[in-house]
Formats: sequence, C-alpha cells, structure tokens
Amino acid sequence: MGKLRSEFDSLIMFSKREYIIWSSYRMNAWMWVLDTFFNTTIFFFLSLVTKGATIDFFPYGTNYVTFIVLGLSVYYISFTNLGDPFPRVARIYWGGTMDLYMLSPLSYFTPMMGVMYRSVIDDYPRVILALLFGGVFFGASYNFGNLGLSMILLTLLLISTFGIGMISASSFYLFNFKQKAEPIRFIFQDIIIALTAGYYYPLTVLPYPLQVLGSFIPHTYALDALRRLIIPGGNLYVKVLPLQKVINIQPITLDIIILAIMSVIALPLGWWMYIKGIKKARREGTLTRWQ
Amino acid sequence: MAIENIIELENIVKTYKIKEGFRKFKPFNAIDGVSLNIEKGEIFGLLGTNGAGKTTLIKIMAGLLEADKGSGKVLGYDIYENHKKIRSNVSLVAPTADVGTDNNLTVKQNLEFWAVVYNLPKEKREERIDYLLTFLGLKEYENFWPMSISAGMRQKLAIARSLLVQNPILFLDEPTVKLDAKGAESIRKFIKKINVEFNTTIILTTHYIFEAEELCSRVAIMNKGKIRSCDTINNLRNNLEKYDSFTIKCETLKAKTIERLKLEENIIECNFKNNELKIITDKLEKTIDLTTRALRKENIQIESINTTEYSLEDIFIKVTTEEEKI
Amino acid sequence: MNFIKSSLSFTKLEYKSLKFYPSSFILSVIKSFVTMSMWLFVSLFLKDYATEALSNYNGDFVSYMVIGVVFFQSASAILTLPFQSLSTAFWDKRLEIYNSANYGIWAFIVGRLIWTFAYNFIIQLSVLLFAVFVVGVKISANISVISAILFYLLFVMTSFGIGLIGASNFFNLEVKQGREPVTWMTDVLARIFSGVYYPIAVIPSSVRFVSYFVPHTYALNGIRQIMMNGQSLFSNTMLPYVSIMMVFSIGTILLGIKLLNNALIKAENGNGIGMIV
Amino acid sequence: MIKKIIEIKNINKKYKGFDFNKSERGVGLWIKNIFQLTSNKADSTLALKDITFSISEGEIFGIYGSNGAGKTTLIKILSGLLNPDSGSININGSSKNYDIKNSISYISTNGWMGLEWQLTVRENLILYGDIFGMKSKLLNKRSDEILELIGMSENKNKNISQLSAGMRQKLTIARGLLIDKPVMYLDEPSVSLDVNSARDLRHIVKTYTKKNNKTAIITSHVPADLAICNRIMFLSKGEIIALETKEKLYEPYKNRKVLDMKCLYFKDEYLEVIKNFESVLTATADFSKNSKDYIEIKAVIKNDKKLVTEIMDMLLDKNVIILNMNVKDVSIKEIYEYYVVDKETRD
Repeated sequence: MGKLRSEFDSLIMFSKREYIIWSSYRMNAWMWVLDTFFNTTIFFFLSLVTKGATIDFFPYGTNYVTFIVLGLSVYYISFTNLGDPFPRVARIYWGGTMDLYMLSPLSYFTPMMGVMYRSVIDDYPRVILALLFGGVFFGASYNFGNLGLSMILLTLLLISTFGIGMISASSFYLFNFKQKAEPIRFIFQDIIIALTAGYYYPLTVLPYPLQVLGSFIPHTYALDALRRLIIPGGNLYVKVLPLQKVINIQPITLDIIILAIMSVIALPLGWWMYIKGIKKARREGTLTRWQ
Repeated sequence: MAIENIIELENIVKTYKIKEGFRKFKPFNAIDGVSLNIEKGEIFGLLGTNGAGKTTLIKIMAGLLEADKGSGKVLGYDIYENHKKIRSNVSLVAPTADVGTDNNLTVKQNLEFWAVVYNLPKEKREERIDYLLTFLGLKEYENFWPMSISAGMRQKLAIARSLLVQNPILFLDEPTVKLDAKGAESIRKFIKKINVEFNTTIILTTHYIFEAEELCSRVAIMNKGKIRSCDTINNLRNNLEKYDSFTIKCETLKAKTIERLKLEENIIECNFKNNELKIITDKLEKTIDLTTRALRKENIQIESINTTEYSLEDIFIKVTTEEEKI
Repeated sequence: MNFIKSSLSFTKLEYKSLKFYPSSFILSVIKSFVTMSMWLFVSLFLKDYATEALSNYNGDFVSYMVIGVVFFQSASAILTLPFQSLSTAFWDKRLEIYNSANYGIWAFIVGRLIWTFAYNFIIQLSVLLFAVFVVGVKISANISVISAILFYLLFVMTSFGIGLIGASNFFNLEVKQGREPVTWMTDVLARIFSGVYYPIAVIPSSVRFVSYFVPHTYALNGIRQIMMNGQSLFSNTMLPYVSIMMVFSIGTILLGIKLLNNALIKAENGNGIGMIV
Repeated sequence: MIKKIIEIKNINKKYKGFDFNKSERGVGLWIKNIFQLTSNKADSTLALKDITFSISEGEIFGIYGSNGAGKTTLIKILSGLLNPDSGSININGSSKNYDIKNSISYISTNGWMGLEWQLTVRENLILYGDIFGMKSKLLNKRSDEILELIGMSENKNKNISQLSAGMRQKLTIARGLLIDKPVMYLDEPSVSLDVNSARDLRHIVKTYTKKNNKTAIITSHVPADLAICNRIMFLSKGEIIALETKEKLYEPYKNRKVLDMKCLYFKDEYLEVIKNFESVLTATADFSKNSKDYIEIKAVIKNDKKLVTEIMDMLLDKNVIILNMNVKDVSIKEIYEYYVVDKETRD
C-alpha cells in the first residue's frame, strides 16, 4: 500500500517538474494555442470549398467542421498516448537519467509515465481548445446528449492507444531500436492511423482494403461512435464500418465492445513487453548509455 | 568481530557483443573472471586505463548489468535474483550524472524532485536537503540554475542527489574528471568526509593515480577485464621488492661508520658513493631509525632521506606492462 | 572554388549518415506518400462539392490538392533547413569547430541545402509520378518540364532565403531550439492563405488580402498553371508569377545572407557562436 | 631576432546577458524566448581584462588558471571565434579575422569535440581537411602521416562510436595537426586521457612543434602538460597575474623551500614545536590519511640547512622515525596560489 502511495507521490512530483519546465517555455505555450487555432482554421476554410452546398456524409450528420474538430481531438490524444512513450524512453536513455531511475525504488513504469506529463500538459488541453475554437469561430455545433457514453469511449480510447504506445516504447530495449524512427510506432501512427483513422474524412471514402486495415485500430471505432453521438443529425443505427456490417449488433455497442477488447489486450501486453525489454537490456548492457 | 564483506564477487564474467558491420558480432570480454571482496566502510578504488572494464564492473555491482558467469552478493543480496533490492539500496554518480540534473530546475528543485523519486519520507525531505546543501557548501546556490554554477558545483549537486537517501554503498565513476584542480580537490575532501560522516562504503573508479593514493584504503588495478592486483597501496608497494631500501644524502662519511653499519644484522647491503648512502634492509623502520641516529651522533649534515616507495603509478605501469609482455 | 568543395564535402557527410540509417530514407519516402494520399482522400471526399469553387482549375479538386501538397512539402523541407542545421550543430558542439574555418558555417549550410534539395526532389517527384500514373490524378498532357523545374527552383530559392532570414534569429533572438518564429509563421501563413489545400477564392474576403503577401500563393498558383493548364514559363499567364517569384527569391536570398552574416558577426562580438561553458 | 607570431594588446571582453553568479536559467546558453532575452540584456560577466602579451614563433606557450579564469575565452579570441570588445590582436602579421582563421588550428576537446559520428577516423580527418580547403592529394598523404604520428593508423577505419574517450581526444588533436597551420591551440589536451596516453600526447606535441617550427598554445589544469611549455601565463579572473618562463615564475619562492617529511609515531603536538622554529613559515601535518600508516608533514621554510637538522634532531629525540625527508622546490599549483594571493593583496 505504502509502495503504491510513494509511486503516486513521485508521479505527482513528475507532473510538477514537467509543469515547471513547460511553463518556462512561454513562447511554445503561445505557439501551441495558435497551432490548434490554425489547424482548425485550415479545415474550416477547406469546408468552404463547398460554397455553402451542405455536405451530407451519412451517417455523421452534416457539419463538416464538427466532424473535423472531433477528428483533431482524437488525433491529439493518440499523438500523445500512442506516439509519445517511445521518444520519452529514448529521451531518458540518451539523457543518461535511465540509470538513475533504475537505481531508485520506483517501478519501471512510473518514470516513463512521469516524463510523459510534458506532452499530456501539451496535448490534452488542445482537445478542449479545438472544440472551443470550432464552436466559437467556425460554427461547429455539438450534441452532448449522451455525454456519459462519449466519456466512456474517450477513456477506452486513452487506454487502448496508450497500450499500443507502450508496445512501441518497449521495442526500444526489446528490439534495440536506439534511433529516432521505430517501426511499430511508425507503421501504426504514420501509416495505418494516418491513412485509415479518418481524422479528416469518413472511412467510406477509402478503398475497401484500406477500410479493412482501418478496422484494426481503436481510432476508427472511437471516431465512428463519437461522431455519431456528438455531431447533430448523426445516425446511430446505420452500419458503415466493415466489422459493423459483419457482426449484427447496434454499431455504437459494437464500437465500445471492440475498444474494450483492444484496451484489455494492448495495455497488459505493452507493460509485459516493456519489462521483458528492460530485462534483456540488463543482460546485454544496453540499459544505460553511460559506458 | 570480523569485518563483514559488503560486496562479494566470485569470478564474474561479462562478454559484450561488439557490432562488426551488418549482423556481424564479435565477442569482447569486458570482465574476465573477476573476484572481489569489499569491506564495509572502506573507500575502494578501481584503477585502470580507458576500457579496462572499470565501469562495467561497477554496473554489475550496482545491479544495472547482469553478469554472464560467476556468483556474487551485494549487501547480502544475490546479484542475479535480488538485483532490484540491490538497485534501490545503492547510490551512484556516473559521469553522465551531470546530464541527470535537469537544467530547467534550480539546484534545490532538482534535489526536491529526486527526494520524491528516491521515496524519502515527506517530513524528512526539507531538512535532509537543507543538510546536504550546507554539507556540500551549496546552500547559497540553492536557487541557481545548474547551468550557471561551475562544473565542480554540478558534480557536487550530483553527489548530493546520490546522498539524499543514506544508502550503505556509493559508487563514484570518475568523480573528478573534467574538474579543475580546485574543484577536484574539494570533491575529494567531500568523498572522505562522506565516508567518515555517514560511514558509507565508497567504490570509485579513477585514472588519476594520486587520487586513488589519497583516498583509497584499497585499490584494485584492472587491465583488459582482469584484476591484476588488489591490495592496500602499501602492500602493493612492498610486493614489488622483498627488501626495502633507502638512501641518505650527506656530504662526507667516515669509512668506519660505514663498516659499523655493515655489521648491523638487518642491513643486507650498504654502500656510499657520490654523497649518497644507500642501504638495503629487511627491517625498514628499525634500520632507518638506527642509521639516522648513528649519523646524527657523529654530527653529520643529513640533506635528505628517501625510502624507495613505489608510487602507485610505478605499480600501475609495471602491472600493465607486465600484462602486455604476457 | 574551395568553398564549393567544402560544401560538397558536407553534402557527402549527409550522404554518409544516410548510409548509416538507410531506414530513415525509406521512412521519409513512405511518410511523404502517406501525407500525399491522406490529402488525396480529403480531396476525393470533397471533390463532388468543390467543382464550382475550382471552376478555373477546370474543376478538378483532386489534382489541385495533390500538386499543391507535393510542392508545398518539398518547399517546407528547405524552409526549415538553415535553422535546423545551425541548431543541431550547436547542440553537438560542432558549430564552433566549423566556424574556426573561414566560411565554414556557410559551407555547412549550403552543403546541407544541396543534399536536402536532391533528396526531396527525388522523393516528391516519385510521389507525383505515383499519383499521376498509379492513382490516376489528372495533369496536363503537355507539361514543359523545363519550365516546371525552373519555376520549382525559384520556389526553392525563395524558401531557402526565408529560411536564412529565420536562421539569423538563432543569434539575434537567441532562439537556440524549438520552433523559430519567422519560418514557423511563414509555414502557418502558407498553409492557411496560400491555397495549398483549397483555392484562395474560398477564403473570406475580409482576410484574403493576407494571401498576396505570402510567396507560396504565387509559387503554387504558377506551378498549377504549369502542371494543370500546361502553361510554359514564358507565356503571358505565367509572366506575373515568374516576375514576382524572381523578385521574391532574389530579395529573400540577399536579405537572408545579409542578416545571417550580421548575426554571425554579432555573435562573434558578443558571446560567441558556440556555448560559453 | 625571432619573429613575434602573436601580439595581443589590452584586450577586454565581457559576456553580455551572461553571469556565472546570477541565478539565471543558463542565460546566453539557451535563452528560451524573446521575453527573457530583454531581461538578460542588463547583466554581464567580465571574461578578460586588459590582456597584453606576445608569443614568438616556435614557442610552446602554457596558460594555467582555475575554471572561469578566462582561458577558453582567450583561446577563442586568439582563434578569431570571438572578437574582443576592445584592444588589438595581431596573429602571423595580420589582425583581420579572415587571416587569423587561416593561420590557426583550434583544437577544442569538450563534448563530442566536433567529431562526426557517422564517419570513420580517417574520413573525419578528410572532411575536416576539406572544410579548410586542403588539396585532396596533400590531404590524403597528410592524414595518413598524422594517423601514423599519433599511432592510430591501425584503427583508422573504425567508427568514432567504437573509439574510447581517450582515442577520440587523440583524434581531435590529430585533426588539429592535420591542417598544418603556423599556430595551434590545445584546449585541455589531456583531460580524459590515462597516464600513458597523456604522456605520449605531450611527447607528440613537443617533437612535432620542434620539428616543424610550429607555435603551440596549451591551456591545462594538469601540471605535467605545462612542464613542456617554454613560458607559462597565469590567468585569474580574466587577468594576467604572471607571465614568465618556468624559472622566473619560481622567483618569489627562490629562497623558500618545502620541507617534506614522512614520519612514523608522529604526534600532533610536535607540529607546534616545528612551527615554533623561527625560520619555519608554515607547517601542516596530514593526520587524515586513512590510506597510509605514516604521517606527512609539509613545511614551507627559509632555505637554511641548519634548520632541517634541528628539526630532525628534535624529532629523533621524540623517537619519531623519519622515513622520508626532502627539501623540495615549490610546485606549480602552490606557485599559482601564491600569485593569486599576491595579486589580491596588491589590490
């Protein structure tokens, strides 16, 4: 019990530290506010190419800006949870602090989650900002009818993406990828997700094979469900995703189930791999940079 | 009571795979059958040229690296099973420690951060940090950014961090490298002080011989992953030659004085040429005392006395060159 | 002469490091393909609604988008180059060593420019060819390749010039890491106002004026004229674009050189090029 | 008449927006944003104050000083990497920054030392030569020579990452020798080398400069490095506190000696007795040595033989066994400290 307590304390401490550091880069703070704003702007203008003609991308209602804003939100979240663990581990390693953490009573994961606060502070608020900008400036409209359900979806998304992130992070030691690029993360984030997550377009635009590929990542289901729920005029019953067409239950329920399964598989797997990786590193002497 | 060994290693072997181009590896024995016992509360020095395996050995002792063969206990924990226990009970200051201190946090903030990470009880933190800051003379710099204090100070900060929790063992890997004479000296002073104050067992690597000479109660000289010799500095010296010898410089010496000296039982050899009386003996203390007194009785001006002591450097070079010969 | 030689040796260095991580090349190739196809899908998604807005690009939103993205990508790589080079060398403590030779830093930057240009040219070209021949993105049947390349060069030069201006802030504003204001701002403005993803006609007239100050507007428009309408560099429609880009490229490059040089001298008079401690 | 290759007159240098003793976030090192910059404009550190000296061709010139004394700053100024706020430099007959850079080779040994990790040892040399616009033919020939000289020719095709720290450092030196310029600066040449390689390095530098009539400037903390210098400059707080040949530096301690004794059965009260001899200036005994069974006594004394004998007799009466007894000259560290103190007392 006391163990857990201390782990928790250090997590808090990490967040404190990361906050101090983050707030000392005032310039960047401004830049990322602007960044979010500009990102939304681009897609707002993009939505104007229709010259007022209403886009009707069944079953996600008609408001393209809302559609995009939700896409961006999921993008930001996945960017942190999925994309960040690996570079953070790399940073600890190259920064030479890995050995120090290893010599502390902390569990393997605490420091690694701790240093992620930087991008948590950086990215999570963007979700709100995006929603805000969308609503205030660009006429996005939201339907928070069943907020609870959306929250559940969000949490599931957070967990599952983080799980995949951990898997990619563990490859730093397990497969000894000491460079910037790392296949697992790259294949997931920069290829599959970038193409098939459908941040900016519904999955239906893609050729069928890509749609199938898309049904292996949590984003697809999260976005599908969230958009149905939050975009005004979203339809809850029509099936669009390949899997939805196969399994005959209500789309949103299916989405939640799939997300839950993904979370339950990905996270434990990720943690297990990470421990394995560290064990391997201890044997081969690649644990710390200091030679 | 018998002195307990805080570290016991039994012919440890560690082999790295060196990458030799694509998918080609060649084995490299970083540690090659090292056995080592370190007693509680001593300052133990590991000496060796670059790449002699000092750091690897430290890593193994600190539980950061798993040995391939051999057995060992650190703090009574087995180095294979209980490495987590070992890790959380030893402190370490690596050459990269400087990187470990975050440049965006002030000196104090850094320590506070690590205090929590090292899981120091809340109520203790403040006083402990204060104590350390004053102890290492960093008090007036507590609100400085690490980048704006000297390298020596940063090294001290790193040491302070490692002392936050009073672990029984402290590893220092080249603590004074890249410091100027003054900085290095003060660090050395503190190493001694720490050893006395907290009675921490300190294991340090260095290639400054005088440093080891000044600090260490025992040294192990490493070369090519083997420990060539491991003993107190005096014994290392004595091992070089069975007999001690000393020379006394003085203007003149009566022939019969020399004769008389020659008769002494402990004096193996005794000759006097160009104002130097060279005596080889098997009982240094007695003979040197006797001789000096004898000379003074005859009121002879003694300019200098030199007991041929082998400096660690001699030993070091001797050992390593012997190694090359084999 | 020596200068060329030493900058080329830096180019060689870049090449060497590529051989060290061949994967990084492949990855960046894939990345640019992915980016392209991502936007391709966006345009596919919206093209049915966009015909009216794109009437003067004969209504083809897909090819409009692809061409825009491809050329914008390659240019923005050049844009950030000078600052990136300085920053990396600085943190590796190499910058001062380079500076201990006359024009060492310039050789370094130019060398990397040559490399990055070649590198990007190949990648983006392959992306374009892929888009045209595999995906079937429509482009004009009779493109004069010379004009395309020449105009593209103008575009690159402009980006490089702006990049240099930005790099001068490495010493002027002491921005040693992270994003550098000038290049960042240029990038953002280009993304929003220069019509990379959508014709500037759709931008609300109240803010549209910004477009006219962003070189990318003219560059991308010109490129599209060449690629989609098969204009040659010397046709009357192209004349305004070419002349404006001429002015931009020469202006920015000269200004950039001047500013960065002054910045370097300022640094030498001040706290030096490298780290103090 | 030997040619003066370096002439420096009243150089001053301040670091703006940078202060060692100010609690700023590594100001001037990485100022994060524009807002901060303005706040740092104000404070500044004095790096060098009114430095004037000259070095003649073929000389090995040593600079000794504690951290922050301004050694590196001076070197940078001499290499045209930094311009002084005021004063005049003249190196190899020119004061133009361009020519200065052409007539020096700057060897810094900190950090990655500007080595390209992607390249092999030899390729590094080649690249460096190219940067300095050497002719390829000459370059190839010379880089082999140099590698031979520093004894690294067998691992010239190794990657930098495979080299030990010491090796890397040797390589940086090699790089400095490669571009064969009249003056070369060695900044902390033996900082992370072990005894043997440091010794080799010193030898290399010495012979090389002699053979090719080069001028070398060495900054170092290591006394041994300075032993090979013809003249040594003491820097403290950015000022020259002494600039002399080794012999001259010892001038103030000419009639002083250090009495150095190692005794068994020495008790601390005897120390008082020693101090009471009128020609003993200072005396210290080190009882803290836990590594040795004897006790070291150090005393700075006036130079007379009688005193030594007296002390000896005194100790013999008290049944102290004297293992070692030497009357030594003073070491460079003590000298430096002497000059620093002396300077402070003067102002």
